[in-house]
Amino acid sequence: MDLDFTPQEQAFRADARAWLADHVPCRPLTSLETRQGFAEHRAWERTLCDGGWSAVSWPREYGGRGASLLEWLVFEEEYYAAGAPFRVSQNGIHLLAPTLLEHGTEEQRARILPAMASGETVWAQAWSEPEAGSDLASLRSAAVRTEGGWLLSGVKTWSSRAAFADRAFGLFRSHPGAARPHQGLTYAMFPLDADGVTVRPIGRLDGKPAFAELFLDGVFVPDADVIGEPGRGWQTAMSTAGSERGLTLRSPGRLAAAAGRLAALWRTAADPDDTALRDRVADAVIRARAYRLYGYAQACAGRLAAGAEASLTKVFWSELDLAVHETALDLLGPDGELAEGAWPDGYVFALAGPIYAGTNEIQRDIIAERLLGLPKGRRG
Amino acid sequence: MDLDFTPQEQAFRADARAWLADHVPCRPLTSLETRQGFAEHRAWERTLCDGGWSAVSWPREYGGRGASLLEWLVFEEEYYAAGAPFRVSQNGIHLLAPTLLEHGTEEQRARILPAMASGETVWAQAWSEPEAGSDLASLRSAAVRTEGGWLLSGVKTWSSRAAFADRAFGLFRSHPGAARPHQGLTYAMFPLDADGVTVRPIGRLDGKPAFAELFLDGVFVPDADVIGEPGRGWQTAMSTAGSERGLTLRSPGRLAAAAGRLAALWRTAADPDDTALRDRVADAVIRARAYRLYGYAQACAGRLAAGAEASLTKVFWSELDLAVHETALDLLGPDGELAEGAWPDGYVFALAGPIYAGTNEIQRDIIAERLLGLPKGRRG
Amino acid sequence: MRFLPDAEQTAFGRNLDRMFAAADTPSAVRAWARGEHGPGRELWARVAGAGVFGLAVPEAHGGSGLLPVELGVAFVELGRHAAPGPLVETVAAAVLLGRFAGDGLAGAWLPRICTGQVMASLAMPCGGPYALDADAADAVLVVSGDPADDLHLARDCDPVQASLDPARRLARPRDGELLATGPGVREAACCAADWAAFATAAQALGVGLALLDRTVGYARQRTQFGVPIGSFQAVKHRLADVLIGLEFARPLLHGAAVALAGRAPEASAEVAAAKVAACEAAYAAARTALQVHGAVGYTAEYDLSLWIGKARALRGAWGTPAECRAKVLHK
Amino acid sequence: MRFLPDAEQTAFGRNLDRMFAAADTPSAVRAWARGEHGPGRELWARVAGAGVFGLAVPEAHGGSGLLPVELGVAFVELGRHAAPGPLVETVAAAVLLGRFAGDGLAGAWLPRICTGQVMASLAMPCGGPYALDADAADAVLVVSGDPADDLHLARDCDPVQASLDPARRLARPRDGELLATGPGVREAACCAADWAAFATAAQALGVGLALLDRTVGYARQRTQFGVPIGSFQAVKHRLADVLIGLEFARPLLHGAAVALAGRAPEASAEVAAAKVAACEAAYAAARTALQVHGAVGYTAEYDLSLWIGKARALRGAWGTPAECRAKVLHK
Repeated sequence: MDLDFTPQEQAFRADARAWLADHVPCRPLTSLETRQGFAEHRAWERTLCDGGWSAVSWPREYGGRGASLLEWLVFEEEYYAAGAPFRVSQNGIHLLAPTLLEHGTEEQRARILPAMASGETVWAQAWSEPEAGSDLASLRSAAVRTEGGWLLSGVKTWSSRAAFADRAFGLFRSHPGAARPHQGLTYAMFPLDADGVTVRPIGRLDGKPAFAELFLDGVFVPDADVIGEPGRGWQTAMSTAGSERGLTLRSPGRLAAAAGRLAALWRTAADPDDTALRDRVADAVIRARAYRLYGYAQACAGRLAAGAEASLTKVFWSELDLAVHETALDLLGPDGELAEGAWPDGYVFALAGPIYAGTNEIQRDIIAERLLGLPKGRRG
Repeated sequence: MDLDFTPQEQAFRADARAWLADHVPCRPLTSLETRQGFAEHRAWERTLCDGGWSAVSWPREYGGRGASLLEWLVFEEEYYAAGAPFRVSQNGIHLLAPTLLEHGTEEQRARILPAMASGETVWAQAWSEPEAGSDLASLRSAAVRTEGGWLLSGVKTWSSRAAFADRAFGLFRSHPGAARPHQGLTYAMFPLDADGVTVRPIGRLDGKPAFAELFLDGVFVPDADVIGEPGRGWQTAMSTAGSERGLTLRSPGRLAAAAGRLAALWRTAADPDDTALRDRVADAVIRARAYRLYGYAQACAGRLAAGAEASLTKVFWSELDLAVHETALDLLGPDGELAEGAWPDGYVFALAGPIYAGTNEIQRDIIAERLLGLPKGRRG
Repeated sequence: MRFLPDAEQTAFGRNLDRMFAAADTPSAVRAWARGEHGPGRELWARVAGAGVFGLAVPEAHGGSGLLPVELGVAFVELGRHAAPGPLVETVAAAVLLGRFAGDGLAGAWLPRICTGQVMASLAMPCGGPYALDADAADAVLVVSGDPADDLHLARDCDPVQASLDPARRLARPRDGELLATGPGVREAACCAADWAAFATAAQALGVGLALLDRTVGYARQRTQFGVPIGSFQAVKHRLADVLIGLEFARPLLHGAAVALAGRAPEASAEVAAAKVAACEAAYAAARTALQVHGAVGYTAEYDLSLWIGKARALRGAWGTPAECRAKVLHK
Repeated sequence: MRFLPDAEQTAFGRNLDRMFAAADTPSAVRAWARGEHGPGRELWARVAGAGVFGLAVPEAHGGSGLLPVELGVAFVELGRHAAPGPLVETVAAAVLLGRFAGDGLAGAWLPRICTGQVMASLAMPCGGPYALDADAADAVLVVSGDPADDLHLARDCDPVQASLDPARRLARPRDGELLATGPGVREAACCAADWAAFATAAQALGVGLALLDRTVGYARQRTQFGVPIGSFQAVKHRLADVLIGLEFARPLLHGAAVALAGRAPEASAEVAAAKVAACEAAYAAARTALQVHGAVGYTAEYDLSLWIGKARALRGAWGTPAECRAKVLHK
């Protein structure tokens, strides 16, 4: 057993570090949940893409650099350690792209992925509906067959990034007579400025429009913008869901950087004899280290925790992220109440972690039923 | 609003304190979960009774001193602050006696209560069965009608104190055709040395026989030893259950004394700058204080948390008791691993708190459904 | 012993509850968060009219004498309705100034605090460097120096900064006119700090109760997987724990009120115990409320957000949990 | 990078697992707890025969060289089966003595540790004043002095005392023959302490895994209210949390093994991180196991108790959680 990187991996790390040192903006960008910040982050995606670092794990033909899982983990470590901006293209790169790579057509991949990598097209997810949150399979938005495509109608909500994004992807009920709620759904992509789309931005706790409600009224989607087989959208989407919850959405590198910043803050701002704070900081460092090593083990096993195992990861990183930020606010004392700054911004962001991508309650049900083999309860 | 005691209450406290100062054994008794310790504790009950302090809240005619709820709280404070022994008669005094006082006949009260107060008769509870723990209503032990009484058969288990006690009380299925599992039960009392009773002591985690399994084979119980109406034992028992969970089983005074000893241990044995330990000790002190004041409020309202409110109390004291003892073991360092002594003994005892008298999971269901009005789940 | 609110105290709380419910308080809070103080100021006048500020002012200066029990009852309701403004700070300022009764200061300010004409903010070393809602306040008092012996009327303040509770805006005051100095200031400031912590604890309890109420209501009606989410055991148990936390914070609050009323030497410790218990219970209520509501609870437009941010802010205001725990043991 | 046990390591663990399963380990544990060491000693010989102790002994002295990865694999199984005896202490003693290779001590003891002839216990200042199972051990080593420069062979010990894990009996050793002295002892003791903490962490992980396995099995078959209790969400979520804790402790354990193998300067901190994570996860597993089993889990006669007490004891052994956390940050 070892933790050694190959010369190639070391070179990859050195390249990433050098490029980031040259290109990461010295001042933090404006919050990406604002119009101006969104534009700044989009421009940063362009810069990343020009350097070839926007989607390192994709094949080169789509704008990636064919990095291995381990290299991707290394990149994420370097990226967040360098204090680089959060990724406005995250939803596309980590949720939509894996689905396209697995289920999309060659035409779709060639058309969609390079524009996603460059930030030219920023994607929003459109899963939830007012009556379908945790119980996603109960969604009602409809896709009605029309010539050469589908007409989408209904309401989607909690659509992250949709206030300023270009396009969205989601599931729609196309075959309403299906025997089970998970059947008869179609996975479709659509522009947010299309005819029939109304975008109502929604402010998160601090008022920043981090998501939006989407009203769809006969929005035309050509067949070319359906992923996988119509009516089998749930199966198509599940690979995306596993990817969302697993390591990719919040990488070990991202959490390690957060815990590292916390430890640095503790060293400079805290009373070193305050063991209560010390214990919380140490736990954050330990858990971030655990997550990093867990990622290596997954990469060595040739898989990034998918399926039910992704649920373990989701609960772990979302609780760790919140603990890191709660500890930081406590460390900051009276300044911890102020709204502006990376820590409070990250705190508000982290508060949503146990909710999105499937609530942690749902994840624990999945862990208990699928990994531990406990009998299914009433859910579902 | 005030926290003032009347001159009468102050005199009551002074009397109790003076008597305890004169009588509490200077060396701790042997653990009551051993044969020798049981005998020592029984003798202590006799001493308590002779002083008139065994069951202060009972009417004088049965060996009590007609104390008010508030006086009872005061007595418990003084009792545990004086370091007096745990009460081997607890099951009888706090579980059976309230039921007898509410549902028993005058003959039963006169016959049973004074002997209970003096420790002449020590009572064990016999609720649970191998297949009926949390789901108590599913119990199967039978009471079959015979001339002048009932014949009990079946298995009871987790019967606290039964390894060394004299008599037991419990519920038996007397009318097997009842429409619902809570119906058709009879509340009966029986001697543990009766024909047909086999007592198998069971060791708790540290091996001490804190409870027993009771095998009953046609044990005769005369009608005089049935409490309330045959077939309505569940209703009769429920007053006991509320009393068990509420303030009476683990009084505020008892928890206050434990938290006080923890604070004293902390002052003498801990690094005062270790804020992590300090916070845990402070929380124990705060929670014990909250429980004490909560008890005063209940007494002022003229009731000791009964019914669903007792569930709040049960969860609170059981978690507090465990936190106090876990903190103490951590404070003791390497000595915290040793099995002998008041702290480890109390720790093993506290571990059972979230389980007995209805698991804390059941209590939280009750709180959610009856106090918060959330819809009933699948339980029951 | 009568360790329960009496009928009059209960009625006082109920009337405040009704007053806020009728006043469209959430709109006033949202306006306040935008820096529009008109509706909040109207609410303030009604709070004053109900006699709330007078509960921290001696009778000689137009108040009802210091009545912490009633003040606690009032602040639970202020928290329950997420009322905006430097309510705690005005009370603490009143207590501080009341300690100078006899000299001109108290006479100049206290009657106008009682009537609601003067909304005061206050910064003291034990509360951190910021004054709450300094832009809205008519007077910002500052206790400073080392030892903290000087009482200033702030000349002006740095620009207000947004906080995690949008209705709380913080500004660093600059010293201005010296109103008083000496150990008497320090002693009065300590007393005022206890009252500030006490009022904050009461407010937090109210915040927690409101969060629990709303979340229970939501869990009863919100359906997923074909059943109300309140029938899921995970939801039930979290809400049960919230109730336990709040129910056992309440007697500590009452105990602190009794100690303050009796000027008991252990009042500081009793207040600290109530503060940490009420604030931790309210923060747990906020985290649970957010989790049970899911995304809708995370939105600014849904009223729940008015309480969620406040629970976090009150936890640190006028004594962090760590400071309170230290006080409990070192009394 | 190959950050996973290889096939051989996995097979080694599986074989140990089978060996313990076939050996009626619970009976040996219960006998051990009564002070009857025969069956435990037989088990010890088989552990030695499988080469476990040799994993902490240089080849020159009959071992396989220091192989922490394999040692970790073995100790997970030792924990999974609640194997009795001073396993950790014997490994630590071997590491300590191995550092004196060349002088006679290592040659005298290490070969016999490898073969299982010598069961060693060990007390060092960093591990507290007690030697585990001193009554069963063939040799009790003591590091003492200030600074801790002296290595003694204990002359005898105070009577053994029962601990919260009935299979762990503690005694305070008395200094005897001085075997070695000087800074070399201190340095070797530090190294041995890391290995002790590492082996304890691995053992704790195994304890936690066994507790989870048994509790999941129980929750599947135990019926209350007409359904398996494992279908209750409260039970599910607690068990899910236990799995999360154990699954994320495992990579820390592997990371610590790699650091020890490479004699990395940060090995102490890596071991400390693994220790606190594995021990806290195991203790949480024990609390959950007890709660889910209810009364039956609280009885000594039910085998679950063999692991419940051990989880508590290992948490404090060879580095408390607080000490480990301090080490993680001050590395």
